Amino acid sequence: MKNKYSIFSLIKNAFSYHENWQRAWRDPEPKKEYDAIIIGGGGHGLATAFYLAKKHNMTNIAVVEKGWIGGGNTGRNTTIIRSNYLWDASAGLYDHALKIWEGLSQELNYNVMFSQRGVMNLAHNLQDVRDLKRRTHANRLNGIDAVWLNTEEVKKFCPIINTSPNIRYPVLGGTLQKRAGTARHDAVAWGYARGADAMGVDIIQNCEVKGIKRKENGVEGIETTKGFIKTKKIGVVAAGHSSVIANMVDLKLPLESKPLQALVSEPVKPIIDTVVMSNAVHAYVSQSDKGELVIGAGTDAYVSYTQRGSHDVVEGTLKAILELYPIFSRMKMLRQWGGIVDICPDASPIISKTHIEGLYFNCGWGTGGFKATPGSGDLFAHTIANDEPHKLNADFNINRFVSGDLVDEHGAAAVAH
Amino acid sequence: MLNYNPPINEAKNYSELKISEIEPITKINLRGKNRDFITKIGKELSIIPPSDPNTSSGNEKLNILWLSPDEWLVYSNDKIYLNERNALLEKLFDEISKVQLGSVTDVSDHWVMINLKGTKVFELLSSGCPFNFNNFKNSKGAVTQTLLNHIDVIIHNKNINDLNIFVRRSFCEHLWRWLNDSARFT
Amino acid sequence: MFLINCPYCGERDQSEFSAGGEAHIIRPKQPTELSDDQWAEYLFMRKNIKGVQFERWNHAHGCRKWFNMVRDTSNDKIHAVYKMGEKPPIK
Amino acid sequence: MSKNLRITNNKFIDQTTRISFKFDGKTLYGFKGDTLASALLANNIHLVGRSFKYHRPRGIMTCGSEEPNAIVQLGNDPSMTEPNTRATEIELYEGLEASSQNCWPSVKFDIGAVNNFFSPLLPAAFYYKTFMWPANFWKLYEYFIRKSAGLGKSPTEPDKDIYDHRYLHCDVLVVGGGISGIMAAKTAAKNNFNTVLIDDKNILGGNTLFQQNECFKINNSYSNEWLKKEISTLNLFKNLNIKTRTSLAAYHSYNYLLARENLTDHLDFNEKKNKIRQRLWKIRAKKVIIATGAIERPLIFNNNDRPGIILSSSIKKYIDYYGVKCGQKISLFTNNDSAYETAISLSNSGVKVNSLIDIRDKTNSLIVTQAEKLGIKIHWKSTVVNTNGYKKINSIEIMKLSDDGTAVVESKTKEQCDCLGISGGWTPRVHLFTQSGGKLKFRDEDNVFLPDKSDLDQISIGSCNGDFELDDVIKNSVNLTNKFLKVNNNDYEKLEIISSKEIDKKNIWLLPSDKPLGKTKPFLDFQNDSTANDVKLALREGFKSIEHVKRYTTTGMATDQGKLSNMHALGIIAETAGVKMGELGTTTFRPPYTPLTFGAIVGRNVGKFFDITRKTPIHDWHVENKAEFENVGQWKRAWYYPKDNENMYDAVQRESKAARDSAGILDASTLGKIDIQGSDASEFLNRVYTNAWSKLEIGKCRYGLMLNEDGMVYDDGVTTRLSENHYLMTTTTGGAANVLSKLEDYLQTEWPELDVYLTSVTDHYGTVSICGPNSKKILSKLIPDLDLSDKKFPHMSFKSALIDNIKCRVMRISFTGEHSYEINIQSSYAKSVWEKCFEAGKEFNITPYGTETMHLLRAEKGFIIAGQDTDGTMTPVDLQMDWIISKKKYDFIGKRSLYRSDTIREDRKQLVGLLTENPNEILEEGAQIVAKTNKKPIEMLGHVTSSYFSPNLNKSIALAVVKNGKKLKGQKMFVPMKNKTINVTITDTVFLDKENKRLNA
Repeated sequence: MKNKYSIFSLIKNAFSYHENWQRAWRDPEPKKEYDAIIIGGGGHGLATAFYLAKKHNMTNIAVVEKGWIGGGNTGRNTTIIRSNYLWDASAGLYDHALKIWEGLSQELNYNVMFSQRGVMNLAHNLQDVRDLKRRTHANRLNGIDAVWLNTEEVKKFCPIINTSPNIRYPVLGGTLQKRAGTARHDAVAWGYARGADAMGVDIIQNCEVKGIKRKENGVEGIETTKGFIKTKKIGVVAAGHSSVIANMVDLKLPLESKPLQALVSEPVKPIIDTVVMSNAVHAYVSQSDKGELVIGAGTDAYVSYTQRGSHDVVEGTLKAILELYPIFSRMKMLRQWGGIVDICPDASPIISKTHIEGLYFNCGWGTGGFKATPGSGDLFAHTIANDEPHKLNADFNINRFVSGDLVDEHGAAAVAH
Repeated sequence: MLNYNPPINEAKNYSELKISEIEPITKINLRGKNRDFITKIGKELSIIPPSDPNTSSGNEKLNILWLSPDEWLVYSNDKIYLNERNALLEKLFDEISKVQLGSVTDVSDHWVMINLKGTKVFELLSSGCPFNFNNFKNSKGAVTQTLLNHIDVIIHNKNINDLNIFVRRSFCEHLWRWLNDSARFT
Repeated sequence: MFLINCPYCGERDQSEFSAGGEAHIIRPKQPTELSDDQWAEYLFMRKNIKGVQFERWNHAHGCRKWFNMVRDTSNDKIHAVYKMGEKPPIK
Repeated sequence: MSKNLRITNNKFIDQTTRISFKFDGKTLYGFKGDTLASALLANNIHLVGRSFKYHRPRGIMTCGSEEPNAIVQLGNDPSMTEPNTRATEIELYEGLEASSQNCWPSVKFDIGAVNNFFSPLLPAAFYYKTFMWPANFWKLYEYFIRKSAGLGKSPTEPDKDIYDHRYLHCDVLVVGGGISGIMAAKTAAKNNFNTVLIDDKNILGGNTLFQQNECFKINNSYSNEWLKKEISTLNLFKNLNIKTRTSLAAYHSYNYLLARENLTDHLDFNEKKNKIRQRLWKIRAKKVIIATGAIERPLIFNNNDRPGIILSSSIKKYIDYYGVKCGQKISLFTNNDSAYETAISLSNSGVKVNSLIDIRDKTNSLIVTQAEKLGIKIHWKSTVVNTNGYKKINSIEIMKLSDDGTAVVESKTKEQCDCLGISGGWTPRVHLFTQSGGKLKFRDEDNVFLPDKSDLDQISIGSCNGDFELDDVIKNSVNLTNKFLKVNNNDYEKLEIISSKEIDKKNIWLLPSDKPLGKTKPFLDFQNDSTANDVKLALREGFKSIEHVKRYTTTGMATDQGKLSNMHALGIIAETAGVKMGELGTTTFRPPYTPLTFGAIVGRNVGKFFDITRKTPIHDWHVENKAEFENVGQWKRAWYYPKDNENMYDAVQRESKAARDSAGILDASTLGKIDIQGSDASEFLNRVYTNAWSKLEIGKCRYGLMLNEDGMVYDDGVTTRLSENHYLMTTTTGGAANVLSKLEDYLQTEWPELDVYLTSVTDHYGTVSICGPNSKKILSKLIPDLDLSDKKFPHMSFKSALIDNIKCRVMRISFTGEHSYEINIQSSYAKSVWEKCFEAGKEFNITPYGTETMHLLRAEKGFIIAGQDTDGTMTPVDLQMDWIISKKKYDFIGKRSLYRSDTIREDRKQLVGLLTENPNEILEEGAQIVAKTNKKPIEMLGHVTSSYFSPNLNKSIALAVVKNGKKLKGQKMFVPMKNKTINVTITDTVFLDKENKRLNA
């Protein structure tokens, strides 16, 4: 049993100079065989393992991670959490996640600092207005708390936005989801890891998957840098590297892995207390509890696994930031970095069985996977445990690319006329 | 009579830098692939379209700029009166397009030509153009298509420190303002 | 920012180019003969290689020509560029 | 200024020019050439800030960009204030105002310091373990946490400064103007390379600039004198471009580098005005030589963070360069020879050096002997176990080290001092090298990471390459540079160099103490307050990877990005975990090297240059006639023309009515126009549009829909056959560039066999569209000799014409359902033609209308707008435009996708018309449509795509997409709004003139 974290445990441990804290998770060598193996120790993978153990009693399982847990996109994103998606399927999926977020710190006994500071999406042209209103109406009918704000209301909610009608693309309004917000990204991975480990899940770091051994129509195990590990069920949650794993079994996925960049400023006293996103003037920004402005930039158009992108993308993003927040011009970029995001043509994820028995993929989250972490883990665990999808992820199957029944969150965005 | 409305109609002088929009001149886009096309153009215009990338050819009347392996921009040094231009266009169209050697398109008003003159022209360009002018600078007649302050441009090195920049008309006012803003700091 | 050697114009800054995804995916000559699966394969499925990839680029702000590039997506090193219709210089 | 802290025989700063400045409201004085830090030290001010977590008093610790503590708020004008600036890098100017950060009410008395008292409760990452109860209280906890976070304050008004960009292409870029950089730059320039040398300081020379020590001589001169001569020769080279005050921020692949040049920050307010503040150089270098030097390491021991504890080499620079004594009684603590240089400098300047504490056994290198000769007391094999003094150090406690260095032995001695210089050896600045993708190797003997392999054409020379001694620096820099540039510069071959050689090396990452670790505070990351204890706690809790430890403890994540702390963190991790440092690897160094102003990254691309503005040739007329504009992509389009304080609704109602009742005029110049020529032009159109083109007669126009390969509607427009093999295609305004590029793509890659040439003529033509029952009369006034009869010039046809001798193309096409013409004329005459139309139409009350009215008019006719009524999920069938899909054509773009199992479903969302039960009720675009309102969850069947009040029908009309809509015609539906539900009926999409009578009216 893990010791419970609380203010009391902090006080107790202070007396022993914090020498007696337990390990957050073990560092086991892989067993010969598991009932299931999750490839990828990011937030989604760890959450999958956590829910497999917690809800489906599958505790003889392992998470194998090439590097260190939470080191991929989990630790590289701008931590925005929202569920104001257009289509029913997406709204269902992301709101399922949001509901779990709301109790996650308690569920994990790990403060993931889920901060419901609201997420505002701005409209800058008439088509933006139509699209965002459409989304808000759909959200309302789906029970999601999104509202439309006019320009004055936008200004009131976030006074530092430049809402002057004289800027190049004036703010014409926006939507606000108050339940949305941010969370501490590392804590999510660590909290799930600690929780899964406590239930017996082996988290094996520095263990790279080199191959998948097939057996008739199914799988027999994985070849890794720590040797062969037997299993009948493999859940792949490898984000940008999903295709690399898929190529091991000659499976082609509708994915392209592209660099997505983000940056933070130096820390300053609180200046923006919400999350503001703008698609047309491409910029989104929030301020971390440490005081840094956290700014998300865009993706490059080419495939790359280098975790680096073009400077032009960063320049373009900051240009947009200064257009909307001219007061930030003297702020300084402290750090910039990139992640590799796997993008589906319809900008929706895949949480799906494959034609290979016992092989499941959870991928294609593109630029927005962090927000779904708990929901994605829960639904993927369900899919693996029952060998069939939960109704909330049934639409996110691979076959939709054959039938044409896409969940097109891309197309739902504005196309200029 | 219809009034002619030039997009800029202005010239600005800075220290060692002059920026001006050049009066209406004829611009023709040519496209074609085979040798007959080249020969025919050579015959009609008395200039052979250059086959080397990033170069131009010309005489006292016309210039032909290489744009791509199958595309050239012809422009006149001086104003050519409409009738004359139409005649030239028609002749080229008949000799090239009609006989399926390629295409001939009037782009006189598609492009606006801005002339930059002075020792500081390349410094000015360097504030918004990723192109490496180190060699271009010294090669008379050199041509490049690139981005200037995020706007597509064709740049023709007409003479030492004497450049013609072609920009699409709808962008030209923006570019003009940017050039003049840049000139303040050059 | 890559420095890309356009096979027509020479070395130029990446900002003059646009990327066009995996190369040598030929549009089926007889789409109607294909099953939904086969058509989806053409339309959406990609190798998305980590390593040496053949891909399409367009010198969008220069000569506007499409060409192919051999690039290692694991380190962004460009190994070769070649014109459309030419055979890749590297296997 | 405390006189006794300044020495006067100093030649680097101008002690004749006194400068006044303010710190925390108090007026102080310094000299021209001072940094804020050196001026503060000269005023005996050490305490300048408070730490992030415990609010411990902190002082100036370094003299450069690695400064973790002396971080101040510069200026207090709400638009010009700058948070988190390093006092060690701010050049003093008249009137400078700076203040301490992260303290309240003042840096001397800071309430937040109570955190230090509670520090036992605040170990690394304590926040993950608490604040979870009660569950909904996190919001409150967070409120207080946020209040205490952050350092300085953001400006609250827009910046008034200007920033700029420059591109620079060179053969050789040398980064760093110290001794090796200078030699390399000279070598490159001498061999005709187009060379650029940049340095972040205001003067070249690096640390050698003020190195005046018997132990370091070149050709019998002090090394600084020799270097000065070298520097004076640099201006002989026209091909050498030297940029000082220029800091290399980022080194990207393909030798693309970003450097920030500071142009005005050192000037006083009057001189700054109207000048570029910072310029970002975007450098593309063929070859890069990195000569960025090394950073001195601190030592990690209990209470090593007090004000007055300064890096030894910085104390040396303050005395030798700025002429400032960091104290009157200085002790030095070291594990290497370089502190001895400081001791000698101090001694030579008459500053008392209490003693030198060296963790090594007695050593007798040249410089040590020199220091001993000066009578400086040395405690060999000893360590400092504690320091005292709250706002400034006042004493240190020293103990002997055990033989293995893991413990302290014998008795403790206390020594009074007002400054402690610390030196833990040197860390090569490999940041740029790793940013560029270079791989590092580890050198065990002195625990440094060095540049190893790189894919780029670059080298590192000097101390950033691990050469720390003068003779090695010179010899190796010269050799490496010659080899790298493939030249043979023998200028430096015969130099006689005297250089003290370090004999003994010893390093202890975490120095032992007489107290248990838990009772001590050995700081690693001074700004973020992370200690060695925190790192060890992280390891105990199972955080193994260096990245985990970094994130868990926040070590290295402060504004100095771990320049001082990273190596020690790695060392302690390696030691504790029992792994070799070389195997542990480092965290990734991310750009920028030092924080980079947003303004500099953006340059002049702000305000009016934020994005391109495209204008039509008729734009000025719209402005003169008070049009409101709509942004459509980068275009400015006239949106509506309010008359006498009309609002948009009224203006649009008036415009719409006028267009149908008599005549309207629209600027349609923004539509994309592509000239298509070639013998396969018709075949080409067959392949790109859904309908058939081969049989289109010359002189006729046809509407076409273009799909994506996924079968979804992509663009639409009218194409005209000008002659046998010559077409003019129009596209939507926003789609123009993408359509052309997509078509070129197909031509070049899929269909190279087609003889077709495309040329954009969008900007060549201005397009004036006149519509309404009187449009014909107006056109006939304009072009009297053109036969406008329906027979000669029917709907969907085109004519070449002359207006006042200027050639134009007139298309009789209609997007409003009215009798309508589009005149295409070369742009320079478009405004004139517009004015002529206006003139000719006056008698018919011709009314200019904008995009909003255009949208209304076409909606009355049920015409779609790609992008508004389609969203990338609509097929032509969904749009009820089955008629436009040629059944005969074998293939066209997107055809196959129309026959997939989902796209052939009959109950897809389909475009329909909607009428509200109350004809005055206007639906909101984007509103959802449902069939039942009682069942939860409510199933949404579709949404309203276009909605207007039609003045011509005198009722509200809307277009919508509805699931299975085709079959639901006549059915009642509901549009649930926030406060009400609107009853609607599904109708046909055409609301007005279903028989198209008006086209020929």
